[in-house]
Amino acid sequence: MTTAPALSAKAKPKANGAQQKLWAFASLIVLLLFFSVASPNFMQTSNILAILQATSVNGVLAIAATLVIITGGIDLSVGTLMTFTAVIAGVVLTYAGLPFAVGVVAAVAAGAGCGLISGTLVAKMKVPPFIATLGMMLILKGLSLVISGTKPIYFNDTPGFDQISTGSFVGAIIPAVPLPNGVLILFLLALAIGYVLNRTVLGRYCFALGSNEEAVRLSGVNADGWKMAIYALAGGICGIAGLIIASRLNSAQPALGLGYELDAIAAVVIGGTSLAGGRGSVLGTIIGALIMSVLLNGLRIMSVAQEWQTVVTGSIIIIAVYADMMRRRRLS
Amino acid sequence: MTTAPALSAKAKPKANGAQQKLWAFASLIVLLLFFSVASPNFMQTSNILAILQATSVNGVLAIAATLVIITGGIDLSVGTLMTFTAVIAGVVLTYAGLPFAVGVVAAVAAGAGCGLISGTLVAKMKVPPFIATLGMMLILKGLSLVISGTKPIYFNDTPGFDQISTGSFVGAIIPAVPLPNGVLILFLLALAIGYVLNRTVLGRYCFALGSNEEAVRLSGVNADGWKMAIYALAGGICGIAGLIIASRLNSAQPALGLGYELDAIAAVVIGGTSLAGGRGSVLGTIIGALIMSVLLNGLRIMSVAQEWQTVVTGSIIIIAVYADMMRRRRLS
Amino acid sequence: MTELVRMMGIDKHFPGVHALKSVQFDLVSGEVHALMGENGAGKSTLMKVMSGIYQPDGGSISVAGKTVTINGPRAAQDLGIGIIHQELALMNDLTVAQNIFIGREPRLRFGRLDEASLNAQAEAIFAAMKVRIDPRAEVRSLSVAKQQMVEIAKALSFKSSILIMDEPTAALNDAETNELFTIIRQLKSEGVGVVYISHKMDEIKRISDRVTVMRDGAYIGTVQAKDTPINTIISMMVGRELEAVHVEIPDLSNAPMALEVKGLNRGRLVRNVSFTLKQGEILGFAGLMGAGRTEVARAIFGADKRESGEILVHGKPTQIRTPKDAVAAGIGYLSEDRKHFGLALGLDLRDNIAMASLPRFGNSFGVIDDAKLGATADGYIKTLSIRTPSARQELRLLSGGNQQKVVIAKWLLRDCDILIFDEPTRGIDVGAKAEIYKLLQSLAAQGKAVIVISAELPEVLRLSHRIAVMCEGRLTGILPGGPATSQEEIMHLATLRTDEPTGAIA
Amino acid sequence: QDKPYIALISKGFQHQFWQAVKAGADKAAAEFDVTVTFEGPDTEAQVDKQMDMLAAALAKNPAAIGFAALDSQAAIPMLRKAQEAGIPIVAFDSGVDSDIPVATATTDNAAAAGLAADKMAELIGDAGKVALVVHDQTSRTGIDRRDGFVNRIKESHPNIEIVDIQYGAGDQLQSTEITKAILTAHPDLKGIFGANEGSAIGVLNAIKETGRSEVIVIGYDSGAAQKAAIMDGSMAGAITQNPVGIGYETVKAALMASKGESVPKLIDTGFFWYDKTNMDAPEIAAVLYD
Ligand SMILES: Nc1ncnc2c1ncn2[C@@H]1O[C@H](COP(=O)(O)OP(=O)(O)OP(=O)(O)O)[C@@H](O)[C@H]1O
Ligand SMILES: Nc1ncnc2c1ncn2[C@@H]1O[C@H](COP(=O)(O)OP(=O)(O)OP(=O)(O)O)[C@@H](O)[C@H]1O
Ligand SMILES: [Mg+2]
Ligand SMILES: [Mg+2]
Repeated sequence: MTTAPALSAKAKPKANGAQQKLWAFASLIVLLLFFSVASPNFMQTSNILAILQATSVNGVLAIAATLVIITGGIDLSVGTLMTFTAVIAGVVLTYAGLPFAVGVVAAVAAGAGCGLISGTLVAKMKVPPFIATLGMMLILKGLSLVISGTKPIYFNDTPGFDQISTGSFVGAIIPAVPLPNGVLILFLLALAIGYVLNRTVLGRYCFALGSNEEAVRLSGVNADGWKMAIYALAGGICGIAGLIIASRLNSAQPALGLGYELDAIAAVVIGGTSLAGGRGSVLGTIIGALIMSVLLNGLRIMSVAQEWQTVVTGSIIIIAVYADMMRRRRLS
Repeated sequence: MTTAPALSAKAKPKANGAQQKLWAFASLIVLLLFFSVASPNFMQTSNILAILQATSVNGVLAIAATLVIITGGIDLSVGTLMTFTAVIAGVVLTYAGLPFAVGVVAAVAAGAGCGLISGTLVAKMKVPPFIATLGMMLILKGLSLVISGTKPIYFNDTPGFDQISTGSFVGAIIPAVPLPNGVLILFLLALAIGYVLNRTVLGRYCFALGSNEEAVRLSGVNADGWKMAIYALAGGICGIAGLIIASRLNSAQPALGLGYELDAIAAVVIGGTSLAGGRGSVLGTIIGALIMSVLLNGLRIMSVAQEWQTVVTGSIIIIAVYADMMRRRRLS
Repeated sequence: MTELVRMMGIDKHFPGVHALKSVQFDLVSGEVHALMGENGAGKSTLMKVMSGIYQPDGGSISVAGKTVTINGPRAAQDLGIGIIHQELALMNDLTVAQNIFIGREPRLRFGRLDEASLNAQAEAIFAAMKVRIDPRAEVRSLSVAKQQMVEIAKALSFKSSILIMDEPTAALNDAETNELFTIIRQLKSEGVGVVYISHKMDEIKRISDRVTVMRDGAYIGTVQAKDTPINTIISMMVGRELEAVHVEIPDLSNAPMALEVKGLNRGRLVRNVSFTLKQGEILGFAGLMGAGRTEVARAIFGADKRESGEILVHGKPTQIRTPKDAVAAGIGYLSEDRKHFGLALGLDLRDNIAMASLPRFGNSFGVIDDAKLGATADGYIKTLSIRTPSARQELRLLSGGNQQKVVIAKWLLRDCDILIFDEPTRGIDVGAKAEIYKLLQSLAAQGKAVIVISAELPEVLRLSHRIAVMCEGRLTGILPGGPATSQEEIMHLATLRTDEPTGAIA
Repeated sequence: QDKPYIALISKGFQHQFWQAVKAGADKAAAEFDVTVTFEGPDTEAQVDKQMDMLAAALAKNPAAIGFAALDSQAAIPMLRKAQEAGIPIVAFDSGVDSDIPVATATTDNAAAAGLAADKMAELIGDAGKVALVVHDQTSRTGIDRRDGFVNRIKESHPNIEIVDIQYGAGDQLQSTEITKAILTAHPDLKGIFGANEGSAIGVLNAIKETGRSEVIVIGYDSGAAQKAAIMDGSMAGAITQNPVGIGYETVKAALMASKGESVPKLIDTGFFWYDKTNMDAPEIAAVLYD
């Protein structure tokens, strides 16, 4: 309780977070530069748009996974939940012939509902997140097949449905930038969830739960309720991913989705979010998802043999995260 | 240092662990009883042997995953590492025509080597286990294809190779119990690793690392070295799984293995091992793996439609773990 | 009296913090050398340098006259340096004996563990310490005090010639502290040099030979404990004189009732506990380790499920099933284990202070007013003198005492009518302690009802208007506060192992 | 990059069938001096991943694209883009429901599976229980082969009962376990049809492990294991397509189209029944692969 200032320099903790993202960003830039030099076909507008388009689904799923991972959980069901919501949209729009808006709402609501179930299992029934969402992953995979009758549901009777993902709202205003709507949705969602995480009570509890759930509970906070809300939000986001992929394929493909959870989680972790919970950012996740898409696209453009693509992707993922670790260790 | 005797009851931490396994065991018994009643074909010796045989690969992989998970890590590479070691065995035995024993040693050594690489990434280079093993999973998947020339390698020139898994050493002695060697290997391995975990220094550090790695480090233990040893051991075990599957299919199938990691991890968690590290048992893992095999076999025998099989499996996994949680909460 | 260690000009920087500024320290055999200083003065950091956990940015260390580089805990152990860390560093999933001998397990051939000998050796250490802990018990199941005992046992098992004790008594009560001092004297006579860190001033006089004082990362001076008055040491530490705090017992006969607890039961450790608490009152809870005070507090707060019992808040029966209900009813609980139950160490100061009151800083859409939150946090940093570079510093980077202040700030901000403080001054320096006493008193003066659970009897006596004493889960009596009650009376009730509650009900 | 470049986007990559297609494509590439790349997603469910591969291929400005659609409708917007860029598309393996592809090199999977059904009926005496182990529940090839088999049984062989259809993802081990469960559940089973190479090997493996050699096994595609099984009698026979031919014809047609030459709209590469008796016949041996 004395006066002497032990603080020789003013710490800038914000800078730390920003810097972290900057570094993941640096990996991304390095990749972009490398591929630009390696292949003249890489840096074309159409290819950049293709990369962004390829990021949209994984990016949205990764945002959902980010929320859950920050609370210290994990969500293995994002992929099949996406498929399930796409099938729900198909049932509502194509089988029941209801209006467009109903389908969109149904998909997102179905996602949020399933997320709420996972959240209840985790928060109230204390099933470990890995198991709760593994179970949900299987259940939703099965239900998607059951509901759809094990065949794709096409959206041919819903004019404009394919515009959700492939149309270009931006392109209609600025013809030079025909950004697909799917990518626009990804960016807007990232902004929104970034805002929620950093500026709202829900976001703050997200970090707090991941950091020390018991302390949150003993602070008189309805920890279970918030956790369920977060899982439900993540589920709703998977619903958006379901709409994007259904629109892109103009169909709900009931068998799709398995394996997508690993891609999403990988994007989250490459983006600097810790699987232990308590720290992470949406911006990092988006950069992580972009790193993965750029890598795959670049290797394809360079006509690297497919088996080697896998080897290189695996190596780069490790190297990118290792570089990030190194930098952080040097800082502290 | 005080007088008040807070120890009115003698703590029995061992009993707790045993009870836990007992409960997972109860789930298994319930399943067995249910299927016995549901289908007359279920409770036949041949079908029980088939279930055991179906457990052998996943069981061995789950034992490997158990080790890593107890240290607080995770191993996503078990499936493709298994494939990689099978391919190595194929190269050594079929392509190079070397003697049987060399192939066996090569597969296990390749597994241990890859495990050591993962371990080094995790322990020395501080890459999070999820990323390190995700990277290895992709790298090994690619390398398996590269090395094998994207085609299966058959073991037709190695007489007796298929006996590793399908022959019956026990049956040769007691004809009434034609236990396949693959299952025998699983049981022996479970005994051995159970012993290592509970009775040796390596096992002790395994639990200690998962419990509080920093404390282990502060105690002057070479935490990194032990961690690497544990990952290498896990890798070696994957090599055994590689031999079992290669022997069973009489070939190294380079495209196989992806997705096997989730089954293995699920078995571990159903068996009561905590993904947070620090607690777990091989016996639990074996029971977890058996629960999964029994479930799938039973549903198939009942000719449940495949999409519903998935739904039921997902639900049972959640219910089994939930029942376990309930009991533990009631105990404490 | 040979020199064991000499540290010269030790410098250590952390991002944003110059933690050690050319500090010197030395230790000779057979002495207890107390290291004193306020929270965040750099005591723990200096000791972590000595035990190889941190590498100094500058300076030299010599052990037994030879200059050494201590590049890790193993190297320190090899040099005969053992340390009891301030923050418990135990493996919760392992048993007591397994924790003590981690890294030095007795082995049979082929790396097999000799579990029997492991447990026997641990048992022997506890016997020597005169403490009853089952070597086979899982550490997770022990109270903080017992875990501290395990840490001490572990350090003793090394048979080090240099033993560093960083606040070993923070979680111990008087009786346990006495036993520890007996052990320390024994070690002293064997020629071991002990570095002793504590915020309990009376212990310094009792146990130490020399005292080194640090302030703000700098070396202030070394004095002989015998010839130096406590006040001199305190003023060296804080750079000014402290005023004494006296308990003034207000007349509360007309004060409205704040909390009534009737027939509270939970397991073996809360047995038929009933008491009342008025607005403006400070009720102290005394008792030995494991008396069940924490359990009573947790049961009232809804953190543990109670078996029976009624709780009335402001005269109204209140259903409290979860901490949320308790906080909604205006009850706040400051846990004794801040690391596990009080703080989110990965978050910054600001968010920890706001944890219980976040919605208050949000608008109707749940958007947080960060400017307001920041200003509030800065306010508490100032009033509680929390030493931190900023309100955005991650909590795990704060010294232990400063972390404790953040927990207090959290509950002050929540503004509850009834506050339960479980060991509020654990690990807090003298200066800050005085501030916290004043704070508790001013809270009571404002009409808040306060419960203080403390293992330090002087603290209970100094603060409480009434003192409740517990033994083995029962409330054995309630004594008046102030000079009217002696420590002996409290100890009598604390060891009263009959079923009849006795003692004057104040 | 003077050589014309042709990108082949297939339905898969790792399986022997696709490797054989790739081999045919590579053969054509060498013969006609063009550069060929060959890619396909990990599973036949990953429709969107195939779109990303197609997008990357388009960015490389190929002279032509060969495309085996996982979902022909879903791919149409992407194919339209290629058409607008003046890149001719040749469909292979299964068709695309659209007039965009200038040619289609394909096998009629449903008819091929129908032939397998007829052979099965013949081998088990036109009565009894049979089961199917199929690789995929939702992919085109999975559905066509399953339905082709089932429908033919229903139409022409009323005394045959299909007791179970299970799906093993083409994974040999999983297909083995599935088959063992089917064999246990139906002790009087007469025959099993394995609808792709992985499934067929799984079935064979299960028969070997259970010793139920009385069960008639019919496979699909070739590969060393199936060929060996047919030789030693554990498999009665199998349907083979002509994957090498598919790959070869696709590249050839793509090259011709890129030069503006006319190509036949449909190139039927055909399918064949092979068993012990005709395996060594030159026209059969030519379409088998290891
Ligand atoms: N790893 C670290 N990173 C950044 N700052 C640190 C770190 N460790 C300690 N500090 C800072 O260094 C200073 C000295 O801390 P130290 O733990 O040595 O204090 P202390 O004297 O032991 O205090 P207390 O009595 O509260 O335990 C404090 O300002 C603390 O915040
Ligand atoms: N989570 C737990 N699991 C098992 N036993 C526990 C747990 N927490 C506390 N105990 C036991 O309960 C007893 C009482 O602890 P409690 O903290 O309630 O006592 P206290 O009077 O507050 O004493 P202290 O001075 O140690 O805080 C201790 O002996 C401890 O071992
Ligand atoms: Mg300290
Ligand atoms: Mg207590």
